[in-house]
Amino acid sequence: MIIVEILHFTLAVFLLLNLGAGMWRVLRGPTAADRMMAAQLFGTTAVATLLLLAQATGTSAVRDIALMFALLAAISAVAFVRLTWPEEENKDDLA
Amino acid sequence: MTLLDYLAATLLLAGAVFFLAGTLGLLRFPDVYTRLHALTKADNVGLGLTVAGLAVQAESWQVVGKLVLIWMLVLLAGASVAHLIARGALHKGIRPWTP
Amino acid sequence: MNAVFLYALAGVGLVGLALHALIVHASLLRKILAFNFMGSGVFLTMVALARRAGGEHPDAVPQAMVITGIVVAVAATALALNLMLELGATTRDDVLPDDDRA
Amino acid sequence: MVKLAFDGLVVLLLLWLAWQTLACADLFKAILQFISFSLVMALAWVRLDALDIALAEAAIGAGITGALLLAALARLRASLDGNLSGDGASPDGREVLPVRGLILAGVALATAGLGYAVLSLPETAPGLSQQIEARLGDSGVGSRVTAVLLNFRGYDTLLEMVVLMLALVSVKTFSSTRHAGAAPQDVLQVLSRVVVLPLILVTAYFLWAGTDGHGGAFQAGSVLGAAGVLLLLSGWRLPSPHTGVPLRALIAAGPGLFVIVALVTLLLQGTLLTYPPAYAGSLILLLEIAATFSIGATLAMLFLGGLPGDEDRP
Repeated sequence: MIIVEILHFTLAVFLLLNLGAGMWRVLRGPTAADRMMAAQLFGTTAVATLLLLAQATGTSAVRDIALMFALLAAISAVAFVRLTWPEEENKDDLA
Repeated sequence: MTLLDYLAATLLLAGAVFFLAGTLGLLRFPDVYTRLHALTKADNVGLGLTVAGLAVQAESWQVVGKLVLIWMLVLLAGASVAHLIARGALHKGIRPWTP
Repeated sequence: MNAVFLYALAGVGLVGLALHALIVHASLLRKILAFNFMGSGVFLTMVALARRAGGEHPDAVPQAMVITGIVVAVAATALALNLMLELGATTRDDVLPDDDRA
Repeated sequence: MVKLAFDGLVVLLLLWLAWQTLACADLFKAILQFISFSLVMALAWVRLDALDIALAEAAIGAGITGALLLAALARLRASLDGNLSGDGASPDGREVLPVRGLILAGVALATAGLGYAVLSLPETAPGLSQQIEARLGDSGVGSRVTAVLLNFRGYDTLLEMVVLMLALVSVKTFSSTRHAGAAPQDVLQVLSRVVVLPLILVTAYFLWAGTDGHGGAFQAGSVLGAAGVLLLLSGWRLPSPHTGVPLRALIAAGPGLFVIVALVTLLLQGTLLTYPPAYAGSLILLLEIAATFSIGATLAMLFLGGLPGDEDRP
């Protein structure tokens, strides 16, 4: 393995560890917004990881997957804000 | 390694540091709003530096264009989501942290 | 053991986890999640084993079947969620009426 | 070495996320972990050289399924009014310990058996890759996966389109809610306007890329469906003149064209979906375009079916 490839894979491992650590916020909350935010960060982390993999393995098509994630990054957060945000914070309605 | 490789490696490492900072902020900051602040740093700067580092090594301008497009889409999503969550949180009566 | 079998065994592990959850949980939404994990496990094992073809290109037949499977799984999930919601609107409960665990 | 560490970490994360999703008390938490699981799953597909699957997983697992589940949870909470058994309660009610132990032992035994079966397989197996390489030239496309999906095993895709349509018909039949637009929030409107155009462009890109590279009708259709989901979430609804026959025609276009092609090839060639090599390329492109629109419209409509309605019909 050439040195650039090792660097990219090491960084990808590091980002995955970051993602694992961020799971703590999803598990702990305390508010639903905190959990959603952490999940949003995972999306960005996955994009960065995919871009690193694409460069390390020389597979240009992997960037398309990162592009897909980037395009759809907002969907679950939007669904959360519009629909699922529970009344645990208070009883106000979303509409 | 050439000078460009060193530059790329530096940018990538700096990007990773911002991802770490984002995660640490997410874990350590006291309330929704400050955590949101930490999160957007990872989104904007962390991914930005990663993209910059990869763009230096990119084999063609098309690849650079795609990288920048991906970054800008993530920026757009991140900014909109941060806004929606912050406004929703205020609306729902989650009070900002005061030291 | 190489990465192919690592991923194939992970798929088996997912099927096991999901099977257990499918049996012990009464909540229908959780059963639907378990059903999705079981699908993912099967897909992962299939595609990992397809990688054994070696060379530049993995066996494309399992890959094509998994793509079909992912789309069918999302359609089945949508249908299952809808049935669960209609049941919930009728019985005011999110478990099956004959499930005495809830 | 680093690669193996990456693979190991991906596998650990997958199993841990699945475990947490199925075991944690809160359903919202479970859904978020399910979405995160899909993200990691896409990384696993990339490592297994299954880029077409990674694309589908990214669009469906991280996009549409997540939105579907979140919408369903919102409606479930509203209709049960705090009576959610999955929220908070641990799985067991009256079950006694021996029964749970028996279930655990049975599942562990079954899993161990499956693991043994997987490990007893030979290290290398060509599968059908040689047959694919031999006939790829006649298939009309350069992408192996597209060749299998639309040509060699076209009947799979035909039936899959029918399954999608049946799922939508069933959802429509059972659903008791009506849907009208909601007042969109301004940022959301900007977001959806800015993102939907690239989404549609990317749909076309994946449709085109599927011929020789990675992509195809399923991925393109999923992106189109995701665009529809985003528009529906931001309060947009299809104007009423288009919701009747035009929408139904769009949804039926994919399976319809497939059935027509199947019948014509059956009459002319004597076998189902065997294209003459000279026309294979253009036939596949035509089928893929129709399938993309059908899959996109069906997925968006499936999502609409699960959205909270404004009022319940009697």
